[in-house]
Amino acid sequence: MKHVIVIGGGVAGMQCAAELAMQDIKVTLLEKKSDTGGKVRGWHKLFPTFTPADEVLSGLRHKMALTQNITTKTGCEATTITPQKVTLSTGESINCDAVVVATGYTLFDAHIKEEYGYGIYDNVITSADLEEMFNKDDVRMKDGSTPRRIAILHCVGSRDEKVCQRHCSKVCCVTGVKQAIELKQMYPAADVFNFYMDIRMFGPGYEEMYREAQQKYNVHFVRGRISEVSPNIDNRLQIKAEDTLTGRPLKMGVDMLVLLIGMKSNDHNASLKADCGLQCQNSGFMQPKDSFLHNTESNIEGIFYAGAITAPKNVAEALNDGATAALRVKDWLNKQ
Amino acid sequence: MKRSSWTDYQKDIADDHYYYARSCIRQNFFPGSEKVFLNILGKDLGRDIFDDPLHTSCTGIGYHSDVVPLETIMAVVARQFSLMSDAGYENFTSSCITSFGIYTELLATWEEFPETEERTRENLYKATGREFKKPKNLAHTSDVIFHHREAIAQRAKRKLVNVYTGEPLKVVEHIGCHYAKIFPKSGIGGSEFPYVLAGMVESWGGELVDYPERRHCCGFGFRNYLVQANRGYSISNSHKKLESMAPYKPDFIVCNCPGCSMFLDKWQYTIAEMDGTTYGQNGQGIPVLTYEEMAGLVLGYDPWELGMQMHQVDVEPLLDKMGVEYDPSAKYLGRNGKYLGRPEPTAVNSYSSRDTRYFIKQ
Amino acid sequence: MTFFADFCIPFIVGEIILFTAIAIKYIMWLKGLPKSDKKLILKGAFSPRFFTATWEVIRESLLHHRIFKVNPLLGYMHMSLAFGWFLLISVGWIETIAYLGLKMIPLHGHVFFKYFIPLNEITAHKPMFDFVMDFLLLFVLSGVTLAWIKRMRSRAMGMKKTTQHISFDRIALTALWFVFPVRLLCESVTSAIYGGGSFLTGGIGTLLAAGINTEILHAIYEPLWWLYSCALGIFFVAMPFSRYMHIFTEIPLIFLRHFHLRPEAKEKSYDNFEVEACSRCGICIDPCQLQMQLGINDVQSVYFLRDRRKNRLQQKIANNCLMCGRCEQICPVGINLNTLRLNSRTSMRNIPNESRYKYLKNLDRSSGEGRVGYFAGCMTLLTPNTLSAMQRIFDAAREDVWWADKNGGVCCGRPLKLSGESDSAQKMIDYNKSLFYKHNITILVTSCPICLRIFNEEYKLDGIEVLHHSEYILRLIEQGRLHVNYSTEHTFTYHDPCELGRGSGIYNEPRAVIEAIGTLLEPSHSRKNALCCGSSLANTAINDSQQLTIARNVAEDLDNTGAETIVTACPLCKKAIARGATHQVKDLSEIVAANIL
Amino acid sequence: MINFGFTINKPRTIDLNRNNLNKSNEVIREMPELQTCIGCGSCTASCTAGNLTDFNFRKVHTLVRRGEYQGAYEEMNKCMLCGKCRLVCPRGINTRGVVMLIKRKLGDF
Repeated sequence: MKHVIVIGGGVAGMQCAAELAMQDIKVTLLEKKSDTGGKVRGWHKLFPTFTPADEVLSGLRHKMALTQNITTKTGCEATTITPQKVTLSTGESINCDAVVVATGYTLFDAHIKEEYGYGIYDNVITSADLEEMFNKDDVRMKDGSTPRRIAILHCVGSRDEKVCQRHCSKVCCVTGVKQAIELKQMYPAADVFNFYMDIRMFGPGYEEMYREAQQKYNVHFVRGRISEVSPNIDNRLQIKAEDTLTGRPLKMGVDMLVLLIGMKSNDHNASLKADCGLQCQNSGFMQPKDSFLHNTESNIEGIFYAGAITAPKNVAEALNDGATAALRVKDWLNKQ
Repeated sequence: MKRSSWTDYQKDIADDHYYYARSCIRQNFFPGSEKVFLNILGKDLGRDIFDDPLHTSCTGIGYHSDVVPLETIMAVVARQFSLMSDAGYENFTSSCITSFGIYTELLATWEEFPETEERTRENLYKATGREFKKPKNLAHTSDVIFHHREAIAQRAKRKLVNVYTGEPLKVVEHIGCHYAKIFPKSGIGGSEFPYVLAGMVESWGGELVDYPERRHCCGFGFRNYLVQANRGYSISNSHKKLESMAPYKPDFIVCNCPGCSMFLDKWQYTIAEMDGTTYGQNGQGIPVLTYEEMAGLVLGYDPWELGMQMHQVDVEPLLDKMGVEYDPSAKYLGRNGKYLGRPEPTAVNSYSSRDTRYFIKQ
Repeated sequence: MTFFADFCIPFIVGEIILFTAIAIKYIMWLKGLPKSDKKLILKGAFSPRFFTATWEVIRESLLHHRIFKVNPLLGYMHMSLAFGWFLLISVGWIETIAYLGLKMIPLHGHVFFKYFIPLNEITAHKPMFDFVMDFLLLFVLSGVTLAWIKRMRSRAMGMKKTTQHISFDRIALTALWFVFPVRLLCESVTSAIYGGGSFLTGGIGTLLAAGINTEILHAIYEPLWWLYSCALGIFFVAMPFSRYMHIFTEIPLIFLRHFHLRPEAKEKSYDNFEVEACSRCGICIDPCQLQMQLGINDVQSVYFLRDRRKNRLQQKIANNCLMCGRCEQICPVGINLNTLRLNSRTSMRNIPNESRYKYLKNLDRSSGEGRVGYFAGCMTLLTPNTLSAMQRIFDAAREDVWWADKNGGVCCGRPLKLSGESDSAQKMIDYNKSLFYKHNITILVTSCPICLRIFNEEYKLDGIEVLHHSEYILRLIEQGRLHVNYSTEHTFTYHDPCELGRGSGIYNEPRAVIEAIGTLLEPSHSRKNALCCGSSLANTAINDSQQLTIARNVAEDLDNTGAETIVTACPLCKKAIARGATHQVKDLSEIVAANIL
Repeated sequence: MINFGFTINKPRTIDLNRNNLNKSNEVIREMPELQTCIGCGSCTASCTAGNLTDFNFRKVHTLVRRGEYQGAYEEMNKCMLCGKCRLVCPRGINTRGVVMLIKRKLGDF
């Protein structure tokens, strides 16, 4: 029986492991955290259908349990990778026939965009914090009161050369729209403003959701990036932006500011490049063999990619990637 | 607000042996401030500071008004550095924010584009026969005070506290665009949450006001002020800042930059005259202090010795609040008791008219 | 004989209120007429038009000929009520005269004749009258029965929707429903007690006398007459304030109309006659596409007129109308529904003395030179195929053309007029008119029916002949200046634009042009019955998806003809239908240009 | 008051805290589809009046939504209501209705 190591227990890794296992391949799934599920574990509902994130994860877990072929090792990181052997941070090394790297991405650290006051002002939160609040069903200001006006800022840590993040993180626009709708459902009387540079509704049902947010939920969309946040005398946050569609500066007080943080490539990717000979893109995401026919393969035969390790992806794309990588692995193993 | 971010922006500030470069605006409009700075460093703190009569303007005003070309200003700055080396100093400290910005900018330019440094050396040599060494440490004089703020606090005669209520005084600080906006790393606390003045205020017992337009320009804007037709832009900016801070009822404004001190002070008079709006307690204006004056008051200097009679907005209400004893009749007496003349009373400058008699010595 | 009993009081009170109210209304309205209208009345009253008007009153107010044409059952209902009642009154009158001779008898004396004069005496005297009166009563009662059915189940009467009424209407309607059955009862009980009566009252009377104790009959006798009087009294009081005002108002309206009085762009006193002549029959509801396709049930002309009469018209009602004219052409009273709606909008929105559109001054973006001017219209600039087709047609006919607005011109003013801003529209009119005269054109061709309509109706272009491009193209073909290729293989269907068909009466010209090129297949709704494309500029209330729903329905009708090309002659219709059609949609000019020999 | 030869410029900033948004909210409540504007500018590009003047429908209604009413009524009065914008709007906004609504809310009828 062939043995494949899948590094990263997010949705892409889980999907890949499950698919491989069903092909009678022995899989070891390595997860750095204490449990599988990756970033999706922190999400509340997934756009554009408002499917609970748990549903996707439990579906994947169920699929993984269909066979006995998967061994999940949590709490361990891979340090060096070759197609034949993966060395763990514990010093242990595991032999294998192929490796799938599905270590995903890192959320952009909003502290770096200091002008938005994350970590400085109480009611500046990130989209990930908001998901957590949704999960606890407790979206409130720090002092416990109900927000009357909420601003959602797009492209925090995306498309911003000032923080060396030139790429578009792809999912923030639609997340902003989704969260705006959820906030309006929770607080219909609140005003929700989305500050955007471009609205990129690339997926099926996304544009419809955007439109619904505008027409049905009366979410305001202002094209312009917030320049700075400062406290107001009434303890609200004053934000400044340009309403570029009218060509006028705009300011207002808000009770809560949600920063849609982007996807940053893992710092670890640099060591994959340095220590394992894998290729990186300028953005820091890993470089697949090519962008079309071999987009789940690395430049090293026997090492494969799945999910957001190669570029920002949404959950559905990461799942597709996991399945595709599994197929590619099987093909490759058959050829050996 | 969790004000921890300033710790991300720290810089080395020399502890002693400073070469001092004066500021054009400060020495003309707030001469007491520069004098008291030298006194505080030299006498109070016992540090070595050299006030070199040979140094010149950095020509920053001309540079920012597109009158002085880059190469010229590089040569002028190189000459200052050369004078510093001649005097045997390595730590350069400048009184002016714009100068500080210029020095930082040029040092960075020389770093990034070494050929410009070479050309500057050549130019300086051809023009003056001088050579120069770059300073080991560059700091603004406020950085120096910031560095010694705890030492000053130990020697403090007064605190930034309202003696009637016991409450800390509410202070608005303004660091000036050229201090940290060009290179956030060059200023303490960076440009978003600057700490250089805030640190002094907190060490000396005051309370900082964080208001929405805190980072906004004072309105000087060089050619926006220098060309009369553009002064509307200039005053509108000051107006915006004052409108934004007014609801917080600050007791005074402390400025880092001599230009800012001047404009935030004098425009208050102009705004009062133009549309009748006055700020501060009883509409008497918000006093604007330089940080040297603030330090001087804390250390117990006489306000008139600090040159505070030169302000547009009367400082007496602030002095009263701080419990500073002063002689009202000595306000407009200059050195050797010579009468300086007094301004016409206005909304923001009315104490002189309430005031009694003056000793007029010809 | 005194001809008075206590129960007459409700009737007398009602009668007085009715006649006073009507008198006050008519006097006020006539007084409010502008001088020119008063002159028309004087002129008309002494002309043969007086007699034609009288004939129409008989035909329409009594016989309801036009309703008959639309819906025979409904026509019969209206006729039986109106004509039947009229005959009851007049025959009753003759009856009294015949019985008592010519003498002054108060009105209630006529109405309650059978209370005052012992019934058996009348029957003995004039059995013929008894029969006729009973017959007429039966005739009216048949109408009442139909009215009940209509109210319960409008579909049974061939109507999908009937009018939703308001309180005064309901009161009057209920009273009216009571009048004739109660009259029947009164007369039957009278007959039961005193004998007499013909087949109906007499027959029921005999049955009652046989089945019910005489004491009981005596006991209910007076209350029944009270009930009859009350029903009439209540109806009379409610009448001037309810839809039944139309009974009287239609008569002066017919006369005034024959004297050439018409509603105009601004509201005037004459409008009252039109507004109150509406019987709220609800015939206008069914053809309305807003009702048919979108289920909007509160904006149709009947409700518009009702709200306007009650002074509670809201913009959202006034603005929610396609002004397609489908209701106007079917209205049995012939009310100028579109004009009234337009002048209502004008009253609501027009702001006179406004210094708007100053930017029009000294503007001239026209190009070319020629005696024939072509005005594309704003919308045509979004259908450039029409523009280039017209260019080819002009070239083929060797016509020198002055292009008024090829590079963007000034709107014709019709959209502003349609939204009630008629003073602003006048600014467009004045501008374009002076432009036309400045360039010395003699013929003005437009491919936009919206523009065409206002050119014809408001521009008053003396010395300039205004033609729709369908008319112009047909003329070129007929004059032999334009030769087109005919082929039976080409099949077309044609959509009548509202503003061109019902609006300007141009039905045949486009059809003639199409038939010169290929075969024309008519859709199920065409000519006067044609549907509106839904994008009408007149409606600013419905949203895009509602427009699309209407357009799809129209397109389906046209697609169903199986024609390979849907032809229309309006840029707006073209855009709208193309959204829903599976076949290609072309402007008339395009198919002509493609088939020039 | 002294004339110094210059004036204190009114800030161009749209201050949503200070602006009275009542009318703006009324407009959006009556015509929620106006919120779906994505600022493509088709309306302004096709505008008959915009071809002759500086009238910019998109900008004016956006400003109205932000509570900046000054001059909006006068601007909207440049519109000839020809309806081209409604034909080109990719979001299907009833633009003519918007013009009339804004004029009604901000004008005096």
